Amino acid sequence: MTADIERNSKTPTVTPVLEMQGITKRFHGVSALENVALTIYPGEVHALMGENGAGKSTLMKILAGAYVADEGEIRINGVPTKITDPASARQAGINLIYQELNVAPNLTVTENMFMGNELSRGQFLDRPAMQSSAQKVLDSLGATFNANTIVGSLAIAEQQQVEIARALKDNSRILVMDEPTAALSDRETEHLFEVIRRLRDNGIAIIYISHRMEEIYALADRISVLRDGQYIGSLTREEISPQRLVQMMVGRSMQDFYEHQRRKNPGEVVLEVKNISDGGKIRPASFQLHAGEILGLAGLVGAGRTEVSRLIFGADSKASGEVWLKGKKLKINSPGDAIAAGIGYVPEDRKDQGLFLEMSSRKNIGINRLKQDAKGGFVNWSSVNSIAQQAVENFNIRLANLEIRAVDLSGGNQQKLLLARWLAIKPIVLMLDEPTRGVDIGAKSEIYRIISDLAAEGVAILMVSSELQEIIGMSDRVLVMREGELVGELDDSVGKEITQENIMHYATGATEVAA
Amino acid sequence: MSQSVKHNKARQPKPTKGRRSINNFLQVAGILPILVAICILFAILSPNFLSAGNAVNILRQASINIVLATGMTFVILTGGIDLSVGSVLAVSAVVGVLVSLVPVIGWLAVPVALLTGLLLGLVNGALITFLNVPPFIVTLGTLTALRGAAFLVANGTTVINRDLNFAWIGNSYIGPLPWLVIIALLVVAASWFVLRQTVLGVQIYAVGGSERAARLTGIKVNRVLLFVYGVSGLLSGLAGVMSSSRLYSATGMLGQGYELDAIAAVILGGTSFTGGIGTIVGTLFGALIIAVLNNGLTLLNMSFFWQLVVKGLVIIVAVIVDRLRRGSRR
Amino acid sequence: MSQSVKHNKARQPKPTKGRRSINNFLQVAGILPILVAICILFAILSPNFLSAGNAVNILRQASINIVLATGMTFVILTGGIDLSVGSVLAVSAVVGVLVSLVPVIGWLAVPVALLTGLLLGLVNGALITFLNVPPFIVTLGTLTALRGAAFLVANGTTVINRDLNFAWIGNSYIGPLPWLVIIALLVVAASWFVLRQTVLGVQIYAVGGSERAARLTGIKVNRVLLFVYGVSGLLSGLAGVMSSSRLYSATGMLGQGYELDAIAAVILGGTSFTGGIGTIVGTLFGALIIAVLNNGLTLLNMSFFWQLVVKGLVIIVAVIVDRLRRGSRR
Amino acid sequence: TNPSSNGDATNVSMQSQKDAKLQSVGVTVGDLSNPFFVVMAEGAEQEAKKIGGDDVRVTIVSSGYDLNQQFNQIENFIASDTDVIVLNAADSKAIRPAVDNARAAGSVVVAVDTGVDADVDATVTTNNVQAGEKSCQYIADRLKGKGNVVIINGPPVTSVIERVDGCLDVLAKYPQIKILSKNQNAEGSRDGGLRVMTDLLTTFPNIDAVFAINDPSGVGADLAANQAKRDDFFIVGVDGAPEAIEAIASQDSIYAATATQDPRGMAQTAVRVGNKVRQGQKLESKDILIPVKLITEENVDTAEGW
Ligand SMILES: Nc1ncnc2c1ncn2[C@@H]1O[C@H](COP(=O)(O)OP(=O)(O)OP(=O)(O)O)[C@@H](O)[C@H]1O
Ligand SMILES: Nc1ncnc2c1ncn2[C@@H]1O[C@H](COP(=O)(O)OP(=O)(O)OP(=O)(O)O)[C@@H](O)[C@H]1O
Ligand SMILES: [Mg+2]
Ligand SMILES: [Mg+2]
Repeated sequence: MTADIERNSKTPTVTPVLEMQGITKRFHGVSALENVALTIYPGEVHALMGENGAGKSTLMKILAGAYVADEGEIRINGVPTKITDPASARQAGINLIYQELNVAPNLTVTENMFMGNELSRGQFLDRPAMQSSAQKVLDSLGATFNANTIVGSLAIAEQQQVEIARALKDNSRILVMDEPTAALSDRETEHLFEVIRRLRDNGIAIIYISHRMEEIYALADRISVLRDGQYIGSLTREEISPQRLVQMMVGRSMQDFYEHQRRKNPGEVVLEVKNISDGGKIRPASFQLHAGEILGLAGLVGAGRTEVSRLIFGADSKASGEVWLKGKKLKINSPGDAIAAGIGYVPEDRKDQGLFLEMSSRKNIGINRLKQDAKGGFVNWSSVNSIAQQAVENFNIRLANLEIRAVDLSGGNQQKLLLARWLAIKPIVLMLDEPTRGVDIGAKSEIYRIISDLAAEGVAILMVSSELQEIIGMSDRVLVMREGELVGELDDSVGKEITQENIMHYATGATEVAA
Repeated sequence: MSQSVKHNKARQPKPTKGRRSINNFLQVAGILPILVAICILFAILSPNFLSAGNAVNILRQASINIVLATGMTFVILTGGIDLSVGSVLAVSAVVGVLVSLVPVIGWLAVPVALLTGLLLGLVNGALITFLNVPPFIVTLGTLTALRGAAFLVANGTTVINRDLNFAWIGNSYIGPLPWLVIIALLVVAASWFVLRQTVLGVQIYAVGGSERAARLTGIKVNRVLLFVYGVSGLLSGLAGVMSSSRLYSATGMLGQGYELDAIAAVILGGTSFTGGIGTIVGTLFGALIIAVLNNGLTLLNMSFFWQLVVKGLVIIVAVIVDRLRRGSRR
Repeated sequence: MSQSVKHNKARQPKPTKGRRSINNFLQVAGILPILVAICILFAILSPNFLSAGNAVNILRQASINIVLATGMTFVILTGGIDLSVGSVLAVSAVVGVLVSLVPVIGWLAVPVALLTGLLLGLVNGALITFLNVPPFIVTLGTLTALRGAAFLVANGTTVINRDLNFAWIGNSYIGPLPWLVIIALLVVAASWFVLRQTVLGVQIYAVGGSERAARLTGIKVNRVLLFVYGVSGLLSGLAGVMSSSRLYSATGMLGQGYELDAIAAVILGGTSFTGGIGTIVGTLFGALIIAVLNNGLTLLNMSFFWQLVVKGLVIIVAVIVDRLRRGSRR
Repeated sequence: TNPSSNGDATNVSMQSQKDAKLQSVGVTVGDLSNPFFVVMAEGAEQEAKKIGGDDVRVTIVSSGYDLNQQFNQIENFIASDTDVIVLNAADSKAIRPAVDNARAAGSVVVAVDTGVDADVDATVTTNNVQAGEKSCQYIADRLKGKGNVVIINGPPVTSVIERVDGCLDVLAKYPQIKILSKNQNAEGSRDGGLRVMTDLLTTFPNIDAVFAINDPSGVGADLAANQAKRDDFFIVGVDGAPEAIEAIASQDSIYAATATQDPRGMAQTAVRVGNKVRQGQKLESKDILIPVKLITEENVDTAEGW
């Protein structure tokens, strides 16, 4: 394997800040990690790569004290260190930004950021000090919300920023980021990268997990790859090439990634949204969606894309506006009505709004089909089984069996579970909110193929995404939102072209500033 | 490399499958081993415990709590709670006996009592779903208010009917089994079926698992909640019928404190307060543990005060043992 | 671009801040308007209601529930529950009076009673944290077991001390205010301080807000839980002292059913069962609403049965009104 | 208010008004969900209206055997200047401080049903000890001093404890009477009696007599015997509740006797006596004992229920 730790850019005599050796972790007898090693030097950004379910998060949770390894040793600055709980990890200067959000929604941003680490004079809280230092960190991340806000009222991406800010405010020696940008759009990502680079230059070791290749190329000094719970090898920046990386991650060279072919002539109008608004932030929005079309909805975090989709779906109540499907006006008062009419919606927050974490994977996949397949109110378990089985194969979902609870799956596999659920009901219109969040490249390609196939079958698709590559690569047409308002439309065949610059122009309001 | 992958794949499913069936068994069996252990202990300590007659006794004494706890299971599975079951039982029982005393329509007693329970349950459900009041507060309120209502309807005394037309429910047998027991087991079976085999059943678990996610998959959460509180009310009404049929009478004080026994049975049975996790069979075992304790400790002729101490401790210990056995996770 | 960012910044904080401060006020004021409304109603309906004497009466009658509900607030803020407060009260009261009867160490009565409460609370907490048993089950178990223990310690009768050395607690005044009221208000003030101004306080909210997040950020969740159950036990012990000092005696029956009033006060006061949301001041108002209802309905000479009905309904209506006023969010 | 004065010529009009008119009566009983106390409350109300006219204020509350609650209620009575307090104590000894307060504040306190260990203005009781004695004497006589007896106990409150004490005192005189069980709490209710008796029937194949601390639990025990098809013993209760009298009268019941109390009469007497004290009249005796009468199969035809 190409695993020789030969550091060319930095002095080879530097002691690693972190060495993990022989790490093994089993869940109920099934091993998630088998004899894994990892070496990290101070002042490097070290990318940890691998497919969904490879064991990245598990390894990092062991490092952060959330799990305790069954076997193996952790050395910090060459000193063997026992990490038994999150507090002791913190003591050792390790901070982890978890893949899943870990915020208390009832508390303020400041309270969340200083949770477990409150500033105090004696036993008494020093609220002002916490407040100002929280605000400082938030500003450095380019966050647009106040440190006093209740976290539950923030958008997912903003909550992610809170999570990041929490880890940043500590002076960590090792900072682990488990897919920190999964919920962020490009602008927030850029802010984050600035911060990461600054930290790195200050000698802090950063372990970075992401499925977005361009981020890896932009940031990583070194890369380690896991596959099926085993350590495969490491590459230096110079050795990184897409082919090699994929080969290491997947265990075989992957054929070309799937590329969506933009459709030239759209079908008939399927969905027509007229002046929809929530009476507050969302200004009346109107647009049309054609059969077989993939309509991208772009914008910065908090632009209101999620809200618009939720309004259409009946998840929030509209103040005004109409939704027409195939020329008929719909009465949508609840998601149930929308589903009955043939509209599907994959929410952005799979953990809180999508999955039933304690339920079996089988039921999670089949739940939308229950009614449809039921015989006189009775569940048709055999149909649920076959749907679930089918989905596992189609989406290449990694699970030991269908009875496993959703909460025990890796993040990417959870996302696939959610997609599979919605595709099982064959909707006329499908709205996808961040459909590939946390999904590995292989699976992403798979999901793109599935989305394209759906469109080819005539399903009209509305895709909200913060990943510009995804919007640009997949959309036949793009709508851009800014501050609750639809501000622009991009279409290659008519009007403006779908390019990064054009999208950002609308999204940031630069056009207005210019005009 | 591809070898190691294969190896992995071949290796993984097996232990999991074994574990799965054990897991499954434990989830269903749950507290059963503890129930058995308690029974064995009593059988050793008291010669009278292990007789067919006493077994029937225990079942009969458990029957009302089984019915209440079954309704409670529905509610707790959605993450709610119903504190009002005892009061609904009292109102239904009083109404039932009163109706049975009216000459012409006396035969309507049972349907009217059941309907009373159902309606009161739906009132709970409506307050919870449409006015968004937490279940604990709503049912604490109806616990109090309906207790008063039961007294008022009974006019503060005991309503008696010596020729109760539905007395057979509380006093007749089918073979060796009292009707009360048959009814309780039928309720359990029907509920098991609803929860396991119907769409509504899965939706109940879904609502308990995540109300937001349930809403977004198009489940009419309000209807599901109305349903579970309706079921709890209906079964409380049934318990009222069972209770009064045994006593040939009803008073406003019937069923006081029954909610705690019902909740204890549900939680002993492994259903989680947060909703989404639990089984009816577990509840059945939970209710039996409580009944066996009450019966066995009385057979041992233990003083009332000591009975309280032992009962309290056994409840805690049972859950501890259950947790340790399953590997702890809250 | 930087301009638009600035624009954003200028825009956002304002509404958020405004929203928060209104929110804050409502959260603190909470149920107060409803309390005031009920008082006005009673003042109109009953001439005796609005006298200084009666006000002191209400406060005194509320004092024990205020103390219990304050402890309960700590527990519910972490997402737990303590059903055993009434039984802990009984045990502590009995122990206190018994100690006061012993010649030489009689002066130790109050400390011993408080210590008893604290210890029993810590036992609850230990079972919940270290053995991972759900709070409802643990405290349901201790509710039952400690009730038996209280009877046993009291030997089944009433323990009386006519020269109770701490009788001043229940019977003396500072100016116009009884000591009972002073103590209750001191407990509220101290608890407010702990929850608002100390590290432990925020950690309690954090544990209730998300136990997982709290654990992962390194909060010693176990210690926090031990603390809240300890506080609840200690305050139950204090309530036992208050109770027995008033009565010059104690029995095993003391405090039966008090847990429901305490929980009702906490929930009326706006504390959420899911944890992480709530205030002590809200609890104070909640306890006062209950006390005012008990007092006012009796002054109105309403029959016991109707009192139950009205009390139950007012509890529900109060919460409904509160929700509607705040804009509903569960 | 100054309740102790007899009135003199100068303020005779005002005083006589007060004397003539009983204005308020407060009644606190153990458990208003028990018909026994409901009847008692009715009796107090009837008598108060009879004495003071229709606008007399009668406040009836239930302590639920909670001492704190009863203290609260008495405080409330004091706060609203109640003339006569009819007190059915939750605890005969521990109630004393509350009684002292009430009297100091000028109310007249009359204890009913349960005697209290305090300086009340008057006490109207059926002797609970005597009720236990009479019932169990009947048992001993009918068993001819030999046999197995079960006592169905109730909540640990004074009146119940006294009944059991009275019973045990009598039975102790008969060495050949064996008490199989005496400390099972049937909560004084029908379903409690049914539950406890069902278990006791399983435990003890040979029972000759049952003493139930009140009629509801006795009737419950009767039902249990019925369901277990056991008729080898008889049941004696306390209260004289209509349901018990009916059961005694019926042929196929094993309910044999009940020691009557007269809740209505007691309460009426209490109010009447209380009013007298208020008016400053002298009582012949502060302790008024309403005798216990045993209703058996022999005299049941002439017995009146309450
Ligand atoms: N608590 C758990 N119980 C059982 N299995 C678990 C648990 N946590 C993780 N696993 C399993 O361990 C394996 C590794 O999961 P992990 O979350 O580390 O993957 P990952 O590399 O982070 O994937 P992703 O990129 O999708 O986040 C998966 O097969 C997962 O199902
Ligand atoms: N429940 C709520 N109460 C108050 N404000 C909210 C609430 N939910 C969201 N917001 C605010 O609405 C804004 C937009 O949120 P939304 O989720 O629609 O963004 P988005 O455009 O979908 O971005 P993304 O999908 O990247 O999260 C955020 O600034 C957030 O603070
Ligand atoms: Mg992961
Ligand atoms: Mg969004």
